[in-house]
Amino acid sequence: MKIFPENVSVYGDDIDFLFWLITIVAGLATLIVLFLVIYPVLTRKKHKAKENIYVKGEGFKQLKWIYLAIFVMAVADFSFLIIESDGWIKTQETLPEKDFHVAIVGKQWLWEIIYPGPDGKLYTSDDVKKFNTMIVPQDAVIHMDLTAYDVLHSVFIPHARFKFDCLPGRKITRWVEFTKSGEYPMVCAEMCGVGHSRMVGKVVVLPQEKFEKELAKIYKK
Amino acid sequence: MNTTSLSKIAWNRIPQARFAMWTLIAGEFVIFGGLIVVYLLNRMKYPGWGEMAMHTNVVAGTINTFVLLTSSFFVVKAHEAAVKKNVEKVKFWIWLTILCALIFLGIKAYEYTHEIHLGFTLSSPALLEQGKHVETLYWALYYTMTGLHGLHVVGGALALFFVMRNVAKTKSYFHRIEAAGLYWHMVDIIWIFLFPLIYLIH
Amino acid sequence: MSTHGKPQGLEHELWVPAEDDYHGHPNYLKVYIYLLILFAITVFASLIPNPMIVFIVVFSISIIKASMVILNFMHLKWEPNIIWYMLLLALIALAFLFLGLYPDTVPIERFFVPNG
Amino acid sequence: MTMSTTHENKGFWHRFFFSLDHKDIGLQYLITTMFIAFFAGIFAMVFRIHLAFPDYHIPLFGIIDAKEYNILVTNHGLIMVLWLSMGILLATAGNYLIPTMLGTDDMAFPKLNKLSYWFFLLSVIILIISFFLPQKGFGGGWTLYPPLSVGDFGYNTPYKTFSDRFFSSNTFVLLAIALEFVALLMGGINFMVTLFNKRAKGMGLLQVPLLVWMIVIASILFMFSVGPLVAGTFMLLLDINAGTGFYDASRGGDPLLWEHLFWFFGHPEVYVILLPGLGILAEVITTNARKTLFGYKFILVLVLIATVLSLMVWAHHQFVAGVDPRAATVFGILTIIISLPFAGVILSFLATLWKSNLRLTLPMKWAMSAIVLFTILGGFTGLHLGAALFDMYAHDTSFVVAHFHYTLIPVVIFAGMAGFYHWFNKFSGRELNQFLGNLHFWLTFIFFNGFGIPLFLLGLAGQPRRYAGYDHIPYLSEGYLPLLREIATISAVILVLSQFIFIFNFIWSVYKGKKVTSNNPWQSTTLEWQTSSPPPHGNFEVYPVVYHGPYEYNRPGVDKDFLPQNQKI
Repeated sequence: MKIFPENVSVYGDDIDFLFWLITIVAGLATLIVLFLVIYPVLTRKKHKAKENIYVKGEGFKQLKWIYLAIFVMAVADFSFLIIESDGWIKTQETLPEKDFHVAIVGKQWLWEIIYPGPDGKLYTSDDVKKFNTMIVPQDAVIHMDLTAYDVLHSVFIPHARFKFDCLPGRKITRWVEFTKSGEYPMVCAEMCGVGHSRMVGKVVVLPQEKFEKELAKIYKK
Repeated sequence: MNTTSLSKIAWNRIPQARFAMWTLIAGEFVIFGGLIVVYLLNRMKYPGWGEMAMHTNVVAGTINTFVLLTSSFFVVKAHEAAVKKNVEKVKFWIWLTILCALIFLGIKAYEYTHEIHLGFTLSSPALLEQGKHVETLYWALYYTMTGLHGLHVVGGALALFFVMRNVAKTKSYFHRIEAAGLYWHMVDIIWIFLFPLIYLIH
Repeated sequence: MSTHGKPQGLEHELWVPAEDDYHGHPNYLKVYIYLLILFAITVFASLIPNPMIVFIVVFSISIIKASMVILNFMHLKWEPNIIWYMLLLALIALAFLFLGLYPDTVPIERFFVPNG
Repeated sequence: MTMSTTHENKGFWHRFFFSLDHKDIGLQYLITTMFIAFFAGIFAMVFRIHLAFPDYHIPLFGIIDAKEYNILVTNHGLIMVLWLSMGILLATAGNYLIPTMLGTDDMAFPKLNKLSYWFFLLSVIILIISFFLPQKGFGGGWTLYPPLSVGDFGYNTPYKTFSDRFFSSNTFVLLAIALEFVALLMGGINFMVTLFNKRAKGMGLLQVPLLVWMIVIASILFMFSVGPLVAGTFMLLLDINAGTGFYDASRGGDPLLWEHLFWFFGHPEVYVILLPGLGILAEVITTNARKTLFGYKFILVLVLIATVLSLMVWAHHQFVAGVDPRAATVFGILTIIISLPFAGVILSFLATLWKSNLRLTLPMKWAMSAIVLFTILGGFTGLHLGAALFDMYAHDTSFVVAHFHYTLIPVVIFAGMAGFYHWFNKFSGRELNQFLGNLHFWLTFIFFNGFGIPLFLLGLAGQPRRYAGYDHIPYLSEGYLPLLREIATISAVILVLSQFIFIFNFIWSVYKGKKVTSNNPWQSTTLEWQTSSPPPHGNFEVYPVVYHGPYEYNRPGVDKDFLPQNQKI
């Protein structure tokens, strides 16, 4: 049975990999913890009262095992951090050369998609606004300007492993690149009122030439 | 009798009332500090606020600062008298302090009426009509900070009054003068920061 | 009869210290005069045209004044470490708050979708 | 030296409303908290049922709509986090146990203590009133993010008149929260002063039971983290009632400011809840393991480090909320670092269990399962979410919900229950029914996991939080996901219902349970066990004098396997 929805974005695999990596390492730690809890329970009868060691756990000599465990954990944690950091930088801190630019504006309770219009520039008079359905080209870097009119929203495209909040009053640009054409849900992940659970749009990923046709159709109207 | 405990005692021999008051003061610092941090950041973000700051009444603010500084001095004199268990002196200095508090509140009230008259209120719709959206936030913060501080002035003055009355009646509990005084100094310190931030930087 | 607050006759047993224990007293008048001088400097400094300089001068003087009040009028000089630690923790918390809020407040310019 | 232990004549009102005795106030907190938490549990049951069986007609509630759903979820979160957790672990445990464990007669400021309870009660009353206002309760999410929480949270339409604004659920919920903060601040000051000024004769600061330290540190941490949020709450109240624009972007405000102020409190809040839980675990584990606590000073140092660190990790709740990604990296690093001290604390507890002839009593079962669940499913999934890249996917999905339920329930319910079953016969003078206790434990343990683990899987499948139903979303209503939701729901319902066993056991044992034969049934060393159960007014006939640290079990050269703190060798 599949855990994640099918991945259709270029950086989706990094995220799935990160999850499995952490899960496996944590799983090993889990076994140790379980052993440390269950073994004393099983052997509790063996230790007569007086056999107990009276250790206060002071000084490096008695604490060395704990220090070791913390050190190992620190190493593991920071390796996770290093592994994830380049993915984080790729997805959040850098913007690759854009092929298509679109604005997603959250609004109670629908997604307003603003296409740049024939002049290819956003926020000009010839912009075209559509609701809830965003068509984008396949294998192309798409820049998304995220903002909102009224309250906080959050664009969540599970299949693309993409999520980011839309805040009123500020424009946040993030990018995504789809590797597979098809229809994918785009839901709201930030509490935005009564219609929150109905705020479901979709992303339609089309091959380049088909996308051109569709876009032309949108602009004609 | 083991020695570790005895050695530990020395450093926490501190009267309960004073200790509690210090803890409270630390908490209050964080509350006002939060407001001041918000103010500073927005001040850096919006240079337009300088123009708004010019509308505040610097003279009144200056007088108020002087009044509060003086009142702090009076309170410590009261504490000095309290250590000597001199009830009359305690009453004298505390009354002076409360007088300062009243003067402070009076001047503040005058300022408020003046500014409200100019159309600067919590939500200042007048500015909104002029299209000065960001500037309304300055006045919102101004009233929030000074208002909250004003409430603390009232609270401090009341505390001083009741403590003094109690001391005068019972001729004991002198340590409470210092505790209430600590709170009053905190009010003063907060104003020491509010005054330049709100009035002086244009 | 209930025995709330400090139990009678048990102060030395329960390590409840005497309430009006004496700590040193500075010369309050001197401190007060220093405060007034600093205050005057503050007011005159605010006449400098450049707001940035004004801010730096005025704010640093405020810190000096506040610390003078705390140390002398509030007798922090004579208080045990625990109170220093508490105030320090408060300052640390505020410093973190400032640093954490800075990148999300100051550099951000406001944006609204035109004809939205 | 002896002291007069004349009991006040305690009628109901005197005992449960006006009493100044810290034990009574502790019980008042316990009862008030259980009362309000009862409703929160019912809420959880209702909205879980609605999620799995949308057209099932729930008794008393009927078929709830989206707005009611939001209200139920919001208030469940608010009550559980702000009222239940802190009410049990800080207020109840602190009030009842700190003076008894320190071997003194009462708090430093009994009247302040009483006042703090009254504020707490007032906050609860105001919260309840908020359900009977036009909005029928606040439903903007327990994090109260503006702008949604400023206007009518359902539709973000501003209120018309002032009375609309003031007598709205938004205002009342915020007032309730503010009052509760005030109450706990008073309590915290009291705990602090009591610890430093009212210890028994001879008790050094490093001979204080760990629970007391933990509660005091938690109170101080609470005080320093909550300050900015108090200011923020004040500003939000003004936004609602006075038309200011602190969180209104069009007025130069910033919604993100509230998120920062909220989580600047909200993350330390997790540790405010966690530390007393760890303290209870320390007491229960050492007592039942018959071993001295491994690394008392070590744990204290780690906790102090974590306390300072916890003030600088809050933004990991906002990785994808619009904070600067570079800042997010820094916060991620700090988040990873802060997980280390707590790993050290848990390991010290496990080292205490090691090679012990532990007694598998009922409190011990709760305590050990608390450690296991908290570490494995709460802590390790924290590593997933601490990695900002994965958090981009998992944030605001059921994965997060499962994660924080696995951090909070082990600490609040499991550790709390460990403490409750541990100290019940001390504060009631009677014994709990063991069979019902075990039944309660096993049902809670099994069905808590039956509720939590499906939520992890649902979250990984990309199920967002706070949705009033998923059946209209194709990718969430296919495959095994509906089944998982049903399992989670049924488990949650049984989990809530099994708490009724506990309530019944509590009430029944208080009146009908058999009287305790010994004052120290667990053969524990700390001072609260060295007096009668329940302790008299003033706690001790003869004030104890302390000679040892708190956990002297199986000390060499002592014939008994435990050495009370107030007993010379």
